[in-house]
Amino acid sequence: RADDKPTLAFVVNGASDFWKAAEAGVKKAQGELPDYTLELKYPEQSSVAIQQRLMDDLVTAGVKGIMVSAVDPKTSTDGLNKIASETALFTTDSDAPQTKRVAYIGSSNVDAGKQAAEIAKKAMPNGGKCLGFVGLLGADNAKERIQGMKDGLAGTKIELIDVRGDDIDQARAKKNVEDALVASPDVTCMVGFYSYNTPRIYEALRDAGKLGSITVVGFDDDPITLGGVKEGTVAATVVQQPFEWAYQGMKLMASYLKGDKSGIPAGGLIIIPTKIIGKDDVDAYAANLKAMSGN
Amino acid sequence: MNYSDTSITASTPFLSLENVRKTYPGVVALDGFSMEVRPGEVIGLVGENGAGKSTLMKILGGVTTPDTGTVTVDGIAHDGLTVEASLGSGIAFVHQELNLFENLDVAANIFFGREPLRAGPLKLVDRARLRTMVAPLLKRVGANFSADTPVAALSLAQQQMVEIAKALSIKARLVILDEPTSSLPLAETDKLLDVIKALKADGISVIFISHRLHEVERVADRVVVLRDGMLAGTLQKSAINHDQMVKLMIGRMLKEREKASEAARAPGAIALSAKAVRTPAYPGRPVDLDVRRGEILGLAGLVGSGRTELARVFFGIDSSLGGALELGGKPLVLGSAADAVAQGIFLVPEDRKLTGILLDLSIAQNISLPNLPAHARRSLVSASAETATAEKQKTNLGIRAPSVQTRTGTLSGGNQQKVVLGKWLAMNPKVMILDEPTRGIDIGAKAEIYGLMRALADAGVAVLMISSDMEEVIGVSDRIAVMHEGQISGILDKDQFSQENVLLLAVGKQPQ
Amino acid sequence: MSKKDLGLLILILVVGTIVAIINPRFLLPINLANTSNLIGLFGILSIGQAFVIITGGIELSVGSVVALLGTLFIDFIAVRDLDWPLAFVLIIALGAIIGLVHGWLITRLKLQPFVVTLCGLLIYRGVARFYTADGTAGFAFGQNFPELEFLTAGRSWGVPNSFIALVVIAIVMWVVLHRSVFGRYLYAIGKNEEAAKYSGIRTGRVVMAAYVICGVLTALSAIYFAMYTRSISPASHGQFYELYAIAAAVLGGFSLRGGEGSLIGVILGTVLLQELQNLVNLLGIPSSLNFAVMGGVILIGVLVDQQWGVFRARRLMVDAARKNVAGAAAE
Amino acid sequence: MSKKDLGLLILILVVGTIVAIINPRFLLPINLANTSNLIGLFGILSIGQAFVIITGGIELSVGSVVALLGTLFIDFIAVRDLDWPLAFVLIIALGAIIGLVHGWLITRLKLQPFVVTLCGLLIYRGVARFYTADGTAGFAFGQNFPELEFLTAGRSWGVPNSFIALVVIAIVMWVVLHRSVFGRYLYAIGKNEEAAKYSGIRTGRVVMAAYVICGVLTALSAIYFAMYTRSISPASHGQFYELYAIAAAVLGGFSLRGGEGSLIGVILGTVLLQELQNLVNLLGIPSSLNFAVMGGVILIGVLVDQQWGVFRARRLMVDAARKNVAGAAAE
Ligand SMILES: Nc1ncnc2c1ncn2[C@@H]1O[C@H](COP(=O)(O)OP(=O)(O)OP(=O)(O)O)[C@@H](O)[C@H]1O
Ligand SMILES: Nc1ncnc2c1ncn2[C@@H]1O[C@H](COP(=O)(O)OP(=O)(O)OP(=O)(O)O)[C@@H](O)[C@H]1O
Ligand SMILES: [Mg+2]
Ligand SMILES: [Mg+2]
Repeated sequence: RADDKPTLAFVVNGASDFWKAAEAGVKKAQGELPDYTLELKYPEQSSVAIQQRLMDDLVTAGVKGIMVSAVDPKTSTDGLNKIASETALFTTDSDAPQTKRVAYIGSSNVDAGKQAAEIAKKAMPNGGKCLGFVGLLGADNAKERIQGMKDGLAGTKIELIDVRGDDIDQARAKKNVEDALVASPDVTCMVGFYSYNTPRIYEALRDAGKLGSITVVGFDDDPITLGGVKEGTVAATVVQQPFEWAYQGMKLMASYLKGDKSGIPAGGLIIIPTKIIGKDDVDAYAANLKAMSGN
Repeated sequence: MNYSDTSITASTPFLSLENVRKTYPGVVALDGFSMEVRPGEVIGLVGENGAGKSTLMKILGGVTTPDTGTVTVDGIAHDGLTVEASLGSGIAFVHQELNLFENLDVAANIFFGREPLRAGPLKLVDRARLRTMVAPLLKRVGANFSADTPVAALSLAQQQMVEIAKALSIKARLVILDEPTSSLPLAETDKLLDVIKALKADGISVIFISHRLHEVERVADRVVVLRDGMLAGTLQKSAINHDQMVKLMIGRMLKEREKASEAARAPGAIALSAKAVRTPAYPGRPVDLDVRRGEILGLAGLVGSGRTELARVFFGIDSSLGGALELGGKPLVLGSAADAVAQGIFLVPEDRKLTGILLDLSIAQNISLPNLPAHARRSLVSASAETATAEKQKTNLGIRAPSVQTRTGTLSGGNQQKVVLGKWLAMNPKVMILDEPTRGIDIGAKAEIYGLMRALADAGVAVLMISSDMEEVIGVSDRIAVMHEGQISGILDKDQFSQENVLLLAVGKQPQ
Repeated sequence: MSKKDLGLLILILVVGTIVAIINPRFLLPINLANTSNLIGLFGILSIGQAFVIITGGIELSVGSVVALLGTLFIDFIAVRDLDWPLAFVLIIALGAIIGLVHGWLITRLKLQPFVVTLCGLLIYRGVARFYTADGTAGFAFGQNFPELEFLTAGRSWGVPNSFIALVVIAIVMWVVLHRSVFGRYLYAIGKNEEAAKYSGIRTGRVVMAAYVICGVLTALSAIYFAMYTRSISPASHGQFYELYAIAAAVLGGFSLRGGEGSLIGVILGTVLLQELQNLVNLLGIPSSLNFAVMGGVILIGVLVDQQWGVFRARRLMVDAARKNVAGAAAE
Repeated sequence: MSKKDLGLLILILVVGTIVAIINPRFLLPINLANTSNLIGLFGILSIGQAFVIITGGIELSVGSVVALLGTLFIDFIAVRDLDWPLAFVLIIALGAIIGLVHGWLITRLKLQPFVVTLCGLLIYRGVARFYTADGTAGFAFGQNFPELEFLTAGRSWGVPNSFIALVVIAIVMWVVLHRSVFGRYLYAIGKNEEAAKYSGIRTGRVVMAAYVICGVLTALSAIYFAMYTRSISPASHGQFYELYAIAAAVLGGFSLRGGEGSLIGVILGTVLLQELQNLVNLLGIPSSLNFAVMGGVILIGVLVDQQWGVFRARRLMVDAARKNVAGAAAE
């Protein structure tokens, strides 16, 4: 390679717009870390084998540090340890506490689920029936969000009756909402657990003329979701801060490699809290988002 | 068991069929048919197209089972044979349609299913032994190719030799040959007939199906004639002659064939002309040939002399590697068969099943296919126009089928050939090329086809007839061009016609 | 309508009746409209596939083409501010070009359809992902194209316009496939390309035309899909849609060996597949079983059809034999 | 080694050399070991596929089978505490049964291989997802199986044992395919099944055996994949692996029409595909282009092979022409 600067890689778990903000964070960190080459890597498929191979190859290519959003952290202990033995390994998005990773920086999906419950409770003081929609029912982040929400709703008159999966096929995601409207006419609230689920809910409700009459709880910050929040048709959305994960994470990794371990707390857990974005905060949030990606 | 032990009793039939009946939807292929085959006997089996010959043989080969009736082999009665049972009792079968594996070599094909094995559980092929086993067989059929040639590289006739070698390789007690000579030229045919005689001498029985009655006359001990799926009669050795066979086959005497040596016709203008055309098979050997309007030009030659290749160039399937074509004096450039058809140049190909017709389409659909726009209004096909055209051809050619909506795949070989002819006759040919037009066609239909060719010529069409049947070439042509290794070695006019002359040219010598 | 198509129709009605009995909401106009919208989208795709399958070919790249062209369409109108009719024409033209290239590789360079379109499957999705840098193509909030949205996602008299589009296309294509000279050529080539060539048909051109038709219809459905989801992540959009299309054709009686199948069949195949998807949601079957249900029904459908064919052929033979025996006895 | 295989080998070496020049770390033992591990995994899968393709069939369900059997294997040993050798035998037996069922449906009930295995693709993954309730099958922390791990993911003298397994299997399968009667029958059936039947071959059994071999090898590779990832989400595990396997076979000179191809070819095809994947990561090409690169190389490879064949045939002809003309002049 022409430049012999050490490389730090941010490996995501699959192609999604969600990671665009992280890309911006990596970019900002790069501006402040001229001694390093920073890159963000998408595996070509969301699968353990492919992500593992990508990381193996990065190690081969001489990458000094990897921050990874592991596809399946719980069961990839050995694979991740193999990487950790050869580079500085950080986790993000979902943690793998049993591995030899240096630190985790990200949010807590359980907490995010609980925040979604808060939104629902506030929007439906008299209770109601919620239906969830998600890409991969089996994925950890989905399970944790769903669990968090159920925990948060425990003891209230609000109930999450079912969650439908769509295998990340957006046409199916939308049809799932349409079918749900037919199959369960008594539903009063819908939750989009993945970033694209909320906009599909929004559109299906709009097509059915039910915008406003059904409470929509969102996750993440798809432009349609934010628009809905602003319009008042989406109650609120729970956003994570991948920009911060990437920005802070890359800087942390750089200083760690330079020998400065002061930024790492005892358990290695650095939680960047999720936020509820309601009608009042949405403009500021959107402006901030634009400013971040606009540079 | 010692298969060559025929001493038990020469008269005990090796095989007998009793009251065999086989029907297909709409057709009775065989009806109450009985016959016997004794060891060391050569039976000629003749009959018109669709008489049921192939069906009968398929029953013996275990490929189909009869509806009723019994097949008795070695005194054991079967309701129907399986392929294994048939092979196991020593019946070897050369199918009318070739059945070789073109991705395997000649040796593998000949011993396919009966490979010599090395010791061990893996069943590995003993390739050295295989080669030594194949060599004498190839010699016996007079093959001019080696045992490790891939079959894909062989001509149709050569493939037929492989089929025969295969039948010989089975330690057979009965060899069935279903039209083995249909694409074999003279010299090879002679070899085959010698092979049959040798088999007989070894005490092996042969059933020999052919539409070339003189061949049957030469080798058969007994002739069995089929008509409409029934036994029309049996001729013992002494009674076998051409006219008797014909009479039994079609139920009447054939009228004397139009004498070939009528007054020579005045040659017409040159229709199709090849000037130094080079075919892909023989790129180094330019061909010059003129076909005139109103004549039947016979094209003779030995196996693999390049006649089919030349026809393919004339029909635009292969492109010429040099030289030029002219049609009616004007340059002719053919990019595809469609161009040739548009110019009125038609080809009846030698391989019917693969290129001649679409077995899954009906007779009517096959006949209209090359001229579909004429059977359509505003690009929409008119079924009634199609049927009308097809009905006309069916009557003209005497195609035997329940109706013109019948699937062509269910027709007998000869009737399929008539459908191929029909599709071109329904249009207006300028040049008609026929590659082995009577291959597998019965004697009655043959005469009709000759008549059709003559009628075409009389109507001003230039007819080019490729044929390996010497009688046919001499009997039908107005002129004969002979090919030798890709080149025209000579052209004979009517007064020079003789078997010797054709043969001399075919091996590259000049006639005296 | 052939017997095969009729059987499929009966199957669709039986399944529908059962679902309606279990959950009467199946018959709500809104549900029928939603489902027929998707039938429209997938139907257009499947008809395109059917034209290729009839020639004995296959088009594995349609899912990726739906992703690539959908991405481009949204990008053209949402980001690059092209007039939507212009973008529409461009996308259709791109679809035609893709079909042309596939047809050219297959007929002129003699590559196998499976190989060519497998490479297409890999390449087009890659290009789409590269184009968006693995992001999402979508509309901004409030970005509206009223006429376009009416044509693609709107309804007329309660019927989704996409379904009406399918009906129109199906009628035109039915005539092309079953009544026109071109259609006959397609069947002939599917049965035996060599023999078709020897009959003077320009088989290369006809096959190429089939791929172009497939490309154009795929492009059209790509636009419909894009306007339905209104947002596309190229990494997953349209994944496996080639299998849906092939499955619809196979269910509808098409043989992958070519030369068999009817237009009504492929439409009915699409209807059945979408009915199954609808049923999974309406009956509350776990979503993970969605594909398994689909696979099971296709298998059973094909099996029954096949066994029925065998049975009928056998009966015909027996009948013929009986008749002939009777005839012989009478003589 | 045939000319075709030699060409592929040269291509592999040229690509390797170029990559090594750009990034010398390509030749690091650890990289070669990682890549040859994956070559082992995919190679076993591809050999299985090759046996089916040679008969003119296709096996589209291998990706789903890898998911289902992998899930079951991990479940058996990690959750149900079966002895791993027992689980191993069970999984291989299941693979054989799946192959047998496919072969039976194809040869006895005369369904098309594409249809049967497409349904398999849909069904097996669905079953796997249902089995884990759309969750993940994986080992608990600290759960270890030393011998099993050594055999599947370990190394001997620096060479991954999976690669060694591939070499052993390849040698055995080479003998079976190219030297045994069974192999010869496979080729014959692929070219002309009817004729093989007329020659007294029980074609049904032979074809069925091919599917069983494919099933067994797929099961074996499913175990290897499971032990490589040590965690399986059935929704995505092994997705598209059938395409990898088919692509390897096609690159290796197999024709999907059957009857063509060599064992060395399919192995080289696998090597090339894995080399490409490695290259994309090592040269820092965006991963979104990974599939596009793969598709592009397959297309170019097949094209060059095809055009090379045409060119050679033409040159042979011209040579012949020249020789003949010279001969004629000399006469
Ligand atoms: N598979 C089939 N389905 C329907 N009808 C068939 C089938 N095979 C043969 N036939 C019919 O059975 C009859 C006998 O055919 P067969 O092939 O035995 O005739 P053949 O004597 O061999 O004729 P040729 O001399 O033309 O080869 C014909 O009428 C033919 O159409
Ligand atoms: N597919 C092929 N590949 C290689 N060589 C071939 C092929 N087909 C034919 N040939 C060769 O081309 C030459 C000409 O064959 P062609 O079939 O044109 O001869 P023909 O005179 O028509 O003989 P036939 O009596 O077989 O019809 C022969 O030497 C033959 O071996
Ligand atoms: Mg016959
Ligand atoms: Mg010939």
